[in-house]
Amino acid sequence: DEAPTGGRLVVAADSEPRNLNPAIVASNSVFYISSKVVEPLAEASFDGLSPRLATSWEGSADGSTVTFKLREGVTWHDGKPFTSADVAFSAMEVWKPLQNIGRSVLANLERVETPDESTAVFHFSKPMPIQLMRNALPVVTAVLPKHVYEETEIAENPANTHPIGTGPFTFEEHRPGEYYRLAKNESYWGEGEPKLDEIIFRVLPDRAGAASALEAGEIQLAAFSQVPLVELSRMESVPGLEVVTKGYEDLTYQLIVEINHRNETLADLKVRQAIAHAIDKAFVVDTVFLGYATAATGPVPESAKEFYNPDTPSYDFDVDKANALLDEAGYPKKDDGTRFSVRLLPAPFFSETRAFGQYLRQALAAIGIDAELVNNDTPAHLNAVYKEHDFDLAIGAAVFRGDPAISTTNLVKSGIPDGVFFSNQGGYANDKIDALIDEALETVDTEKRTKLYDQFQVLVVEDLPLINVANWRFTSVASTDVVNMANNPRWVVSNWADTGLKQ
Amino acid sequence: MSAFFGRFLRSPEGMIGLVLLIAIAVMALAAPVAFPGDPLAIVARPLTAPFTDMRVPLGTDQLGRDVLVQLMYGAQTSLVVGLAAAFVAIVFGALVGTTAGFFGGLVDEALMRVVDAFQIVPGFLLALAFVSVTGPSLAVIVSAIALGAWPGPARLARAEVLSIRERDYVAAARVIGMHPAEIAFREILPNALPPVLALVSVIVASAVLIEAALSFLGLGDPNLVTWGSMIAEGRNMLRSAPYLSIVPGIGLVCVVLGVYLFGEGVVESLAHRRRRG
Amino acid sequence: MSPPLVEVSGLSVAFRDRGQVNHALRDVAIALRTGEKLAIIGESGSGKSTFSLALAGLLPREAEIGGTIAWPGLDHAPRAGKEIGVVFQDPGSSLNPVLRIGEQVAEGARRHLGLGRRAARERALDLLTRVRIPDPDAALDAYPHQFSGGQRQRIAIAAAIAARPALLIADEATSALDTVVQAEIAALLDTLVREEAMTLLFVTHDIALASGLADRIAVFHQAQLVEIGPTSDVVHSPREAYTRDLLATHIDFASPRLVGDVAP
Amino acid sequence: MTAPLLSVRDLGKTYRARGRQVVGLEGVSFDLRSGETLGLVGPSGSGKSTLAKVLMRLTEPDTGSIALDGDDWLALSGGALRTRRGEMQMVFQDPLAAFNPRATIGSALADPLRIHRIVPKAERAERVAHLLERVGLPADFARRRIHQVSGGQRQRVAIARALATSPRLIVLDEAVSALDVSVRSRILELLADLQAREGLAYIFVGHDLAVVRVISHRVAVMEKGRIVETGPVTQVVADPQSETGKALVAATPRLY
Amino acid sequence: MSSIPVLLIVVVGTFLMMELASGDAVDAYLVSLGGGDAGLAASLRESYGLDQSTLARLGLYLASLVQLDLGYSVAFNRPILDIILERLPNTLWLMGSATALAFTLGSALGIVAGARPGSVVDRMLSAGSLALYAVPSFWLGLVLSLVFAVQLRWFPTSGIETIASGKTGIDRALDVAWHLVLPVTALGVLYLALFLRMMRAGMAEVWRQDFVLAARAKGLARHRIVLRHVARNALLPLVTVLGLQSATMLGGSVVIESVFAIPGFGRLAQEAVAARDTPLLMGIIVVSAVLVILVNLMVDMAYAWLDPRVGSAEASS
Ligand SMILES: Nc1ncnc2c1ncn2[C@@H]1O[C@H](COP(=O)(O)OP(=O)(O)OP(=O)(O)O)[C@@H](O)[C@H]1O
Ligand SMILES: Nc1ncnc2c1ncn2[C@@H]1O[C@H](COP(=O)(O)OP(=O)(O)OP(=O)(O)O)[C@@H](O)[C@H]1O
Ligand SMILES: [Mg+2]
Ligand SMILES: [Mg+2]
Ligand code: NI
Repeated sequence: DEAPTGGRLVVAADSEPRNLNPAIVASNSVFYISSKVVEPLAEASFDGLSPRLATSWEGSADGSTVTFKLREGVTWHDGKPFTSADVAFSAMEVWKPLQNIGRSVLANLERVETPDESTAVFHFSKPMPIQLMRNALPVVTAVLPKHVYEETEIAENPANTHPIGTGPFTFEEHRPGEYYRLAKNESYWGEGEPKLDEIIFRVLPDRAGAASALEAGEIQLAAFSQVPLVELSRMESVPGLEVVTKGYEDLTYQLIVEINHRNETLADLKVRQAIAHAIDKAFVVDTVFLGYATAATGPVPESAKEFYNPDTPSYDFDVDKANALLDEAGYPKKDDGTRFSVRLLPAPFFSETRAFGQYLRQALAAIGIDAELVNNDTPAHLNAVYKEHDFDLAIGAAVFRGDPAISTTNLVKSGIPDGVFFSNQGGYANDKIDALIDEALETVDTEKRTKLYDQFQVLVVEDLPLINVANWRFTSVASTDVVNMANNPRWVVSNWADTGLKQ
Repeated sequence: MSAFFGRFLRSPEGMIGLVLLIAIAVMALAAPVAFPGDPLAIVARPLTAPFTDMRVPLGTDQLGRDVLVQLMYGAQTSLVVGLAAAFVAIVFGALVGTTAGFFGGLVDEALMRVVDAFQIVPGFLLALAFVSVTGPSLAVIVSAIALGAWPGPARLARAEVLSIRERDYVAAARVIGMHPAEIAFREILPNALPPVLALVSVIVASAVLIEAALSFLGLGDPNLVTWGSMIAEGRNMLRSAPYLSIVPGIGLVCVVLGVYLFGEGVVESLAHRRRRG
Repeated sequence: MSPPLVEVSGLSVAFRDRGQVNHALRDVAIALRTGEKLAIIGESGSGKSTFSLALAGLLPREAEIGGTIAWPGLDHAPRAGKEIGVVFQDPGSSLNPVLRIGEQVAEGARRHLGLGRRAARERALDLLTRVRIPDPDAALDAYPHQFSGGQRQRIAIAAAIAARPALLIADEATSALDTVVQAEIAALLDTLVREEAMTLLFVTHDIALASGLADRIAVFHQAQLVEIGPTSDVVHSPREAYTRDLLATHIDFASPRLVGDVAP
Repeated sequence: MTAPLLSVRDLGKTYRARGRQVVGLEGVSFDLRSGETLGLVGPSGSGKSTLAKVLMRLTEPDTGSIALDGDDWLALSGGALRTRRGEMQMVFQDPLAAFNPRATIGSALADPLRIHRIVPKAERAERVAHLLERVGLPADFARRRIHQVSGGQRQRVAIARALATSPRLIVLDEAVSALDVSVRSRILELLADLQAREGLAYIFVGHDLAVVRVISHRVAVMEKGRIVETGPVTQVVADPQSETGKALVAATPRLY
Repeated sequence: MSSIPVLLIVVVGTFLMMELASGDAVDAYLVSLGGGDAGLAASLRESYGLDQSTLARLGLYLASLVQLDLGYSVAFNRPILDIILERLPNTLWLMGSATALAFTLGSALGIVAGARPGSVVDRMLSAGSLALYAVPSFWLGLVLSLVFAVQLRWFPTSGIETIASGKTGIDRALDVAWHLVLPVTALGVLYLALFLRMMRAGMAEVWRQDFVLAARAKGLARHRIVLRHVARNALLPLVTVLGLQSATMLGGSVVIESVFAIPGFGRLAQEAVAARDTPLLMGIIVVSAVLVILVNLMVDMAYAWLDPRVGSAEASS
């Protein structure tokens, strides 16, 4: 639809990343703000990818190169023209060496050739599956202006906190603790875009604050479930506000139970199976997520249609079976009704992970496992789980980033050095799974590659290196005045060029 | 002694405080009897409003946990934390204060600088940082609160010791050749402590509030029910389910009020005795 | 003969403390003649202060008062400060520590004589000079702690007589001072009373001090007035056994010594 | 002539408070014989209490020497001092303040007996009763606390405590100043009586020269930390030599 | 000046406490990146000097502190002094207004209550103040915001001023004031009650003193006795407490800032702890300690001005 032009959109932001450079920090909280300023080569759409700075991409049959055709007539916010040199620079100097995700996805990137100003050819030392490349585009490829970053200490460049891009909005100011202000880019390449004059990201770190501010009309949008789920049904009925669940299709979060396999008890598959049987996923979906989630069947969420394999073993909610499994495994109930104790560390990132921690403690109690909750703040949690391995069970939130190779496989793969967050730090090692993962990483043929991941899913669910409990997506609460909301699967972290505001 | 009780029983503040405290203590003690099992158990439909389902008279929270049960167990946490923190703060503070007062000189100087240091750093900030870095558990929270509360008793104990040291009866003890240690423990300490003990109520009350504030900021012990964390969780649903934060809030007010009133009654009844000689 | 300034009859004062009644005064009758100096003596707790406070109308609210206090010498009921000035025992605490001397001396005058700022200051200066405070000009802006005990008592006296009261009550005004200073203050009171034609009620436990100052002496014992009469009568031919006891236990330079002239 | 019991030479003491210096004592010297009473008079702040405290080793002098029975009293310290403290005792002005409010009179009187091992534990109660009897109090006072008895009785208890160690010298700092006249004369009689029977020496501090005259053999007049005049008390009263002495004599009220 | 050793104790103590923490600034930073590999962590640690020993880092910190350099924040990627100076005014406004409100209103009501001890007014004020004294400030903040901001919409729900309003001068001042009403009330009420109770108790104490009897004996008007003699003296302990409470109040503002999303000092402290930004937290604690010292200095001056006995050369005999 065509949106009206003009207006200031005020949205809630719950964090203030210290580095707003999406080429270095590929995370949703950074994208949320900087995706309007710095554009990637392509963005996700409901039917595949929609071109942004690249107009097309083509992989060679052997997977050794990927060729990008770039958009012409694009200028940076400082007026300089955008060329293939910028892409080459971004890829070689930023994405590959510096970016948290690019470091692994583009590990085999050797060089980028720029035969002309609008062509960039990526050369890989090992075959690069085009499927992976495509899936990585929205996340990995925010392009930086070479002339700004060249010959500087990239990580310390002032443009990291005051980004300069080609996007529909220019970055104007950041008042720490208060707001970010973006203004319309008058010379944006998109015709008739952007619609809005201004976007203000108002810092509201507390979830309760966003709901009040929405109701008081102080802001028009709260994304990323900043309005607590329990408030949604009421917000729905507030005139002028609506609850929007669309626009997060490619931003699925996975609720997982991470398991420390160094613990002999938990290393026993029967015990893990018992735990899986003890969890009432339907209850979790209904109560912890109030229905805004789906029960997980395996390491790949249902929403990832390209990869999802529904035919995995299932662990129905069955307390008797769980108890039987534990008896079988040789952990009979003691006089006090417990079998053994574990330390349970829920990640502090989301209220849902904590709430699930409370639930899991109880679910485990029902089968005689005495779980002691340990609440840490974020650094302490990460340190305990991923560095010190000082946990038995942990509750984590993993992001599915469009392709299992991007981050999902890290959760089960062996040989990852200590201290890498959101990776397998439970000491799990399974040669079969490792081999599958390695093979898929270099399988260029899309169909074959997808098959490999089908197998991967079955193996993971069978052996339970971790337990996938639920997949959830965020919700937005917005003023009904916001036009063209949620029109792509990564809407909140897209460029909002066509978003408008009814006056 | 009995005169003291007589006066206390006639002091309206003291009696209201006592009744409040007894009510809350009964609540806390009855919790495990009335509701054995896990207070955080999920027992009913989430967000049942109060007085709608008589099995959960005060309703349930977003996970379907009984608010009444949480309220009762939360009273335990509040009282335990309040009393324990006050105990630690007063014992430690009195120890440091009397040491400084007795020894004087360099020891006094050094200890008082430490007391100063703790007094100029906002206690809550200190507690917040301490709990964050060491991880919230009951012991940590109690120590964190005590960490901010001990300088008060320390200062008072020192001042009392210094003032009593100058009293004639201490001079009289020296004159009869009493050993300094005996002077310290028999003549000075027993007379220096009562004013310090009068701080108990203030410290208990503020410890209860600090614990609640820490829990409110997400720094409570997750294995325990605390009123602060109930309020914090309820805060997210302030409009849909205001009772979730209002009920524990009232609990807090009652405990703190009870402690203050009780303390006031005691102090007043004691003060009378001192005035009348 | 002029009518008495004040006529107290049947005065009883009791304090009730949770059921227990404590009689501070029982049925006291005293008439004060205009211009006379009456001393009240008695031991601690005999009711001397209670009597003074009753006269000045300063008894606490919880005091139960019986009897009458009539003021035939005045055409209206007296007010504390205006017709009655009071000096208290402890010079250390009867002055407000945080207010300047000038203000404290003048405030009674400002209220009762309707003086303005300047006039009140003049009056204070005059008063301080009369009670012989050294450098009275500087003293106006000084604070109580900057003076010795004797000087503070002089200042308190200045403040008490600021509104030219008809009656000055000095409740143990000299007891907290050493003998030398005590003698000076007693002399000062004597002079002032004579100059201003005031009536003086002088409360003390020292019968010798009373005898040197007063025209008449009243003896209080256990809340009762046991004897009242001209000084020489009370001192030389006491009627009551209690008064005789008082005189017998009194010590002065004429008292027999308890030890020999030299140590054994 | 027997050697003096107490010999004080050239005592000096300066207080330093908040940067200011206040003279407490300056060049104070005197002798005191057994069984003798030295009266100490002077205006407020003249150093009487300071002298008393220095003698009792409650505060240390800056200069000078004190000899008790010929021994260097200031050289004693620690246990040695505590042991010999029994020989010199003190009675304070305010008896209420001079007793631990928590202790019973009995235990306060038993303390010196215990500390100086004067009688075996079993006989202590009896000895306490005897002490009370010597100051004219009934034995059952031992059970009371100090605030439960009257002012004059309190001072008697204080004297009893001072007597417990059978001292040779008692320093009385304004010991009768706060008492009612009738009570005061009885306490003075008690003191004189004890002296006559047991040969005690007193240093009697007071601001009322008339009272000092009654109980003392000799008197020292103090002013600004110095002794400005000493002599037999009758002589000083009759014919004071110093300005302070004259002022004191003149200011002492007489019965007219 | 004894504040230097005190500050040293504060600095070293805080530093050592932060050493107890699990995880460091780089860990915290990596989370904000959404993860990263071990090599990245190591290189970041090296560049921030976090690979050195505790003692070495403490030494370096103290050395820079002596040059009034508070260091560089890993979490914010900015000089710490800048960050602090940016946040400090908000907290000062919050605390300052709350203190001013609590002190003036509290002592005024305390005078009203203490003017006639035991009267109906006194009993009502005492009971009311006690109730307020028992209310947790964060809870009060929630209730106030629910009623007055969300329901009635009289005041904004959060923030220190209308965002990006472009207001300047008096308009901006009014805007800030309007935003501060609820947080200041929430923070100040407790202290208001405290000051009220102290004032009342102090007056009850002063009423018993001789000089009040002397003032009554002078026949002064009641209001003069109450204000000039009784209240004036009862004010003194309040002033002392004002200094002592400044630290407590600074701590209390942490929670209030969290309730009302005010970007102040307290919130910064929370962020610093969460980010394991030791130098930043130290900066905050040092600055708040200095602040408290300054407040106490001012309070001492005020006290000396109110109480002539303090610091005067001539003392009583
Ligand atoms: N406000 C009061 N409440 C209760 N009892 C009181 C009060 N004021 C005085 N009394 C009692 O009244 C009696 C007489 O006291 P008052 O002060 O008149 O004695 P006094 O002769 O002045 O004694 P002193 O020489 O000690 O000043 C005493 O028993 C005293 O305890
Ligand atoms: N602890 C102290 N610190 C500082 N100065 C002191 C101290 N004790 C006494 N002084 C000062 O030493 C001087 C002598 O005091 P002292 O108490 O010995 O006098 P006094 O003769 O006993 O007086 P009074 O008759 O009032 O009891 C006074 O000026 C007093 O202010
Ligand atoms: Mg009296
Ligand atoms: Mg003295
Ligand atoms: Ni009693």
